[in-house]
Amino acid sequence: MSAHPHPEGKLPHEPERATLEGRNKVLGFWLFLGGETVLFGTLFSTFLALRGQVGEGNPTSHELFNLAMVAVATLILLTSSLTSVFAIQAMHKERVKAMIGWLIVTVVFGLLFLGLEIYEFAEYAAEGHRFSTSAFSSSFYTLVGFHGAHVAFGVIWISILVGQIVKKGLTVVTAPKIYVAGMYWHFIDVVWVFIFTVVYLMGKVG
Amino acid sequence: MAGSEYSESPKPGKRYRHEGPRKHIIAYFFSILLTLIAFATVIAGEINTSFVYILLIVMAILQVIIQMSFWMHMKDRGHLFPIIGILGGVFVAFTLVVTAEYWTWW
Amino acid sequence: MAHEVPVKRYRGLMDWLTTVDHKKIGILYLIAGGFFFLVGGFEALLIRIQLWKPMNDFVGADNYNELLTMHGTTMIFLAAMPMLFALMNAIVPLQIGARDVAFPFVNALGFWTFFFGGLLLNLSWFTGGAPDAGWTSYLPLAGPTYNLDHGVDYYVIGLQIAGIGTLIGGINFLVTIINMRAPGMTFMRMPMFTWTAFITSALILFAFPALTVGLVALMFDRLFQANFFEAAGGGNAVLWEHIFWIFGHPEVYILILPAFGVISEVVSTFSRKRLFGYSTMVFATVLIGFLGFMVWVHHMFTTGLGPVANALFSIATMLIAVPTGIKIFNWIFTLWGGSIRFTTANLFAVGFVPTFVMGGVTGVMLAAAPADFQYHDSYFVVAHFHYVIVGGLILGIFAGLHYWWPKMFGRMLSERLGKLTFWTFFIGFHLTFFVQHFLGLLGMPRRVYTYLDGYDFNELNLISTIGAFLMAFGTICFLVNIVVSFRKPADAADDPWEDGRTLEWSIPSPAPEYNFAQTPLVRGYDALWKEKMEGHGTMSPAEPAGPIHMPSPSILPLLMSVGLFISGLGFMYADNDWPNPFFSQLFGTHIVAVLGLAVTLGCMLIRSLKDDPGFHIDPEEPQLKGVKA
Amino acid sequence: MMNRWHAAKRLWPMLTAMALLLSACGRADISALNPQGPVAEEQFDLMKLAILIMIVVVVIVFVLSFYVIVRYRRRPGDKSIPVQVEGNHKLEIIWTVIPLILLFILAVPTVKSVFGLATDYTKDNNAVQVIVTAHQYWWEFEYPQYGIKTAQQLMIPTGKTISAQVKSADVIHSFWIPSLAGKIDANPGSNVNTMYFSAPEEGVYMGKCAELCGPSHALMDFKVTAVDEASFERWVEAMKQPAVMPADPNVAAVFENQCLSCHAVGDKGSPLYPNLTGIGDRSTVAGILTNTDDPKYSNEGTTYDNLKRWISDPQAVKPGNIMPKVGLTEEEIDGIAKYLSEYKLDEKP
Ligand code: HEA
Ligand code: HEA
Ligand code: HEC
Ligand code: CUA
Ligand SMILES: [Cu+2]
Repeated sequence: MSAHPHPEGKLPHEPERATLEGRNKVLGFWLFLGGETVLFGTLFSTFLALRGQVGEGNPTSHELFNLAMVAVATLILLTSSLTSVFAIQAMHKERVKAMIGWLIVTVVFGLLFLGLEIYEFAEYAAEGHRFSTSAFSSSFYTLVGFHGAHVAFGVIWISILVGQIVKKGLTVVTAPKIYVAGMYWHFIDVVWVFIFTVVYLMGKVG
Repeated sequence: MAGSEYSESPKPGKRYRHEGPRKHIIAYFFSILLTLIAFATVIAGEINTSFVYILLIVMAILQVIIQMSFWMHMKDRGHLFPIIGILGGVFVAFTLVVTAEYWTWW
Repeated sequence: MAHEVPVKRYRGLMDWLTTVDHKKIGILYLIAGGFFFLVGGFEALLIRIQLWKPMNDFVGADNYNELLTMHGTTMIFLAAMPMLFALMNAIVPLQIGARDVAFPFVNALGFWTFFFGGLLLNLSWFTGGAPDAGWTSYLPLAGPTYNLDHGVDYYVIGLQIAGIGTLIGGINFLVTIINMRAPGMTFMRMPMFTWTAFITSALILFAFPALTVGLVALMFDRLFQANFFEAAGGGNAVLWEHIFWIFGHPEVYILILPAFGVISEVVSTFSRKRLFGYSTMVFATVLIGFLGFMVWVHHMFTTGLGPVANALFSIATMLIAVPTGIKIFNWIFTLWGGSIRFTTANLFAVGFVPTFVMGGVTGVMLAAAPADFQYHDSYFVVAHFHYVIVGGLILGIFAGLHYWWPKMFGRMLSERLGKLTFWTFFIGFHLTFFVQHFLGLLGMPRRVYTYLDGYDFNELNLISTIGAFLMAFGTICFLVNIVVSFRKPADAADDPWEDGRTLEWSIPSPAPEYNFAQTPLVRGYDALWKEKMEGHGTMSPAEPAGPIHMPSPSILPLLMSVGLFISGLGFMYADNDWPNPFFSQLFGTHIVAVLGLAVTLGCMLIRSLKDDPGFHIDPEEPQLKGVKA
Repeated sequence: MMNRWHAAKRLWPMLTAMALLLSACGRADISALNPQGPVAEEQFDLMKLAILIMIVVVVIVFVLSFYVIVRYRRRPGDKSIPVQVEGNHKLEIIWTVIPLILLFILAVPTVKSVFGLATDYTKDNNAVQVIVTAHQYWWEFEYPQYGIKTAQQLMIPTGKTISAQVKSADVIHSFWIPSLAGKIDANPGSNVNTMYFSAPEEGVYMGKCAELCGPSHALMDFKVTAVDEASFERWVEAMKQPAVMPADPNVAAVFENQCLSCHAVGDKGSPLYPNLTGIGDRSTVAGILTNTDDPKYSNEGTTYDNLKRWISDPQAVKPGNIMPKVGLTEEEIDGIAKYLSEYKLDEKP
């Protein structure tokens, strides 16, 4: 129940669930993700309602989207989800170095994804698809941008956690944080699956 | 504090086997596969639009189920409240999406 | 971090600003929520003064619209919900035998964000205009084209900040109830109030994010020229209605469910009887929560969604009457055969039952879409929702406050003043709102700042205004009662009503900092009552006595909320024409907005980096016993 | 249980009497309780049924509550512990099933009426088509079948179905004629709504805006004037006539320059703002200044006085409305007010 490390120095098998604080954190985060589901659901609904409202003379989703770039971004994000799983597995085996390594890989993938997204947005904006162009553009940038902001937040968050692990080591206090960050990262990935499906692929179909 | 079964810590006595990476790599493989199918259908083009929509949505849902159950461990014991939490969110999100599609323009 | 890092503990004001103790946070919620209730009530009085006679010009059209918007918004978000959160914070952990909530820090953060969101919203009165598009803030009236000053910006950003607080508060309660129950406290042994707090928190979790997105979209429309709801840019105003009500309807059940919980506790205690049909009550609560998400279109029957939607949602809405009716009859049959004592708390509870039913049945009348074409946006609707809100929720809150006051403050409220409060408020309430049904049916629309003479509206409006003043008198009686109670010694017994059934009555009044010196062992529903009946008189412990771990106080929640507050103002004034280049630099470049956010994120970072070792209290040490509020 | 049912049975005639009392309540031109047309009638029937059911429910709850409160109050010093009843399945089933039945009784006519009232008459040539456009804070009525447009006063022939297509030019408003039909929102953009109604009797019915639309939402009234079909036809013909301009050339010039930039009369002027053709016939100016030769209240006056009051300072009458205070001399105002108050169309035989 208390926040002290295991007396023998060896962690319990699932350190993230070893303390009540840890279990609270994990459960609380799950519920938070439930709320995030509604949040993104609402964003999706605004996008779906407004995606046809392109406005006279502005590029349509069909003309706009660059599927190759989206495919690469998707691949990157899916892979980063896998590497974050590896990080958690390493954590369960108390292989701290490996865990840090996988986390860093995950962060790097996240940064790559963000870079691509920024590049993509810049390109769209140059084609006359700006935030205030039309209802379609506003809802597009808000939905995809919200996701991007989540990725950015995740990148910063995981980086800070890596710093903490380096300083304090893996304990029953830090383990839940890592675990929760991992969940967050998967969730971002899951949201992206719907974004590339609903926004890009369905947008391309018309 | 005992809490409910859904949130208790792992039983100390029980033998615990760390899961290997294999399941996760398989899940990753399926994810990529489903993604590829989705992209390929769209790039191929020239197919009935509503059919493609349905196909795409099914692919996405399948992929999400795979990822959530393997990577986020939702299939594991002790995830009743997480499942309720996510399903509750999905229910409201779905309501919103249906609303946007059918009751926003006329 | 081997052991005991000394933790600084504060006294006086700093203690309140840094507290993470759920009981103190409950009191903070009560003070802030109570304050906003007075503000909202004051606005209501001004509304009623304006309407007391036809063609009155006490406040102008613009001010009236600000008043009605701020009255609705303040009452719902800043008065009713916080007062419920006050009771939930003060009581739920005690009822489940927990020493604390799951996330004490987050709990404090929830309070402070609500508080600063509320302050921001009310700041608008002093900076050139409050929001004036109704609490529903329909577009395009609230949009950038038709609403040029900053009023609605305050609405958007103030509610956004307050909403964050509510959402994390909800998650905190969910986890607390799932994970922190004492041994033996199974779900089906939880007191009804805890159950309703649980379901309400779940509704918050699923409803508030929709509002968050709605507000973000509206903010983008207003501040960054987005086109979500602007017809000219391809946006759609009906989309806002949907988003608002998909949040908004569950919101009204978020409000009423905890009140239902209070009534269940009070009625059962004061009739000395077990709650009739406990398991059906639980089931009904869950069902109301679920159905609550399927009926939002009943606020939009006249929007024009078509007959299929209107028919579906008419029927879905009517169905909610069934689980609610189950609750009503279960309360009546809890009283049936009981030994009923009419304390003030119980008067409010017993007054609640028929009053709420009157509001509920008008709800079902509204649910019949074709008839709603007549009722909608008329005073009939105003009458309906004040019957369920004031006659339901506010009576429920009064019942809860009178009931748990000794547990929260260690003092008894005067029964004589309490009864005076009840009768004046209750009679005033019916005077105010009963006649409004007829105003609506006779053709008076709502949200009108005045009405023409000669339409049969005059007398009824006059009666309504008189009633409102009677309610104000009742409220003042309650305030006097509080003041009087604080001038008497804090001598409330552990179980002051002598018929307490649940765990909170097994510990001192007010509850000590650590709630339970030893975690109790729960052996059945109505845990304390069961022990009493079996002759034990008190709970048996589930663990040996020993030092108790407590979380450390922190100023960070307050600072984080201040950061959001500053950032909100920064965003709002970024596009102002500042006469002074210094100000335009400061605001125009979003520097202030970013600085505010930086404060918040910086505090988050500190929180993440600094482990909170907490401290230990030994209940055996006498000097720490019974921290008096 | 038994005596409760007896009580309910005895109450029944009383309830029916009450429902009857409710009807014929309030002024015939505005009250929803005094319907003057089939649509409002149908809605009122549903309301009556609902009220009846609700009175039954409320009476049951009241009777039970009072009985319990009186019968089971604690006597002083009573220490006895009542039987701790857990519940009673039979009772619980009863109070689940009875409400379900009551709701079913309400739901059937509700659904029927939802679909009935959604009947689309916009393609029906026997119906009078009206395109209603709501503006802050006035109503525009266009008759596509006749190619005419009017404002603030909707002229309809008795007995005919009126098919309205309702939309908004700015914010959301709601179109409501309590004694003829329930309301429908006027949405901006492409979400145009339809509704229908009719008035069998001649008369002037009050219409109201029922959605908060800004400072003067309270004052966004209009009138529906039902006249016999012949009069209606004459009115339509008169509306189509070329404009009648002020006789005094000075006034005519001022009117043309200052007013027709926004307003239209006959074939002259701009279509953007209220059409003033035949304004002398209307029963109000700007929807709320009631024209009468016997003024009682502060919003009443002769047509001429009202017009003068309006033109002199529109903002004082309707705060926030779009019409500016036009810079005119006293004589010009008098002249225009006189001209407009005499601009009438309908010379009844
Ligand atoms: C605490 C808040 C609260 C609660 C609990 C309710 C409860 C209900 N409300 Fe209310 N409602 C509001 C707050 C609330 N409402 C507000 C704030 C608005 C206006 C918002 C705005 O526009 O500003 C509103 C508006 C509103 C409308 C829209 C009106 C309009 O704008 O046109 C409708 C329409 O269906 C409605 C219906 C109902 C129903 C059916 C219930 C039901 O839950 C009631 C169920 C209870 C009972 C029925 C009584 C007990 C039951 C029995 C004794 C059993 C037997 C009964 C029968 C067989 C009938 N409400
Ligand atoms: C929790 C919700 C809640 C509560 C408690 C109340 C309480 C009251 N409400 Fe309100 N009300 C709403 C929620 C609520 N309301 C909402 C959501 C709307 C719709 C807004 C909209 O259309 O957008 C509304 C609208 C509304 C209207 C319609 C306005 C219109 O449509 O034009 C009216 C009119 O009578 C009214 C009256 C009252 C009155 C008399 C009270 C009374 O019960 C108040 C009693 C309390 C007091 C009287 C306080 C006493 C205070 C003092 C004694 C001291 C004052 C001190 C200071 C100096 C600070 N309310
Ligand atoms: C900027 C445009 C504008 C100008 C110029 C203008 N009006 Fe108006 N007028 C309006 C609008 C808008 C309304 C509707 C006001 C409302 O009811 O909200 C109106 C309403 C009226 C009405 C009431 C109409 C009715 O149906 O009851 C009269 C009469 C009127 N104007 C006369 C005049 C006269 C006379 C002048 C010139 C001296 C004038 N207006 C100039 C915009 C204008
Ligand atoms: Cu138009 Cu209210
Ligand atoms: Cu509702």
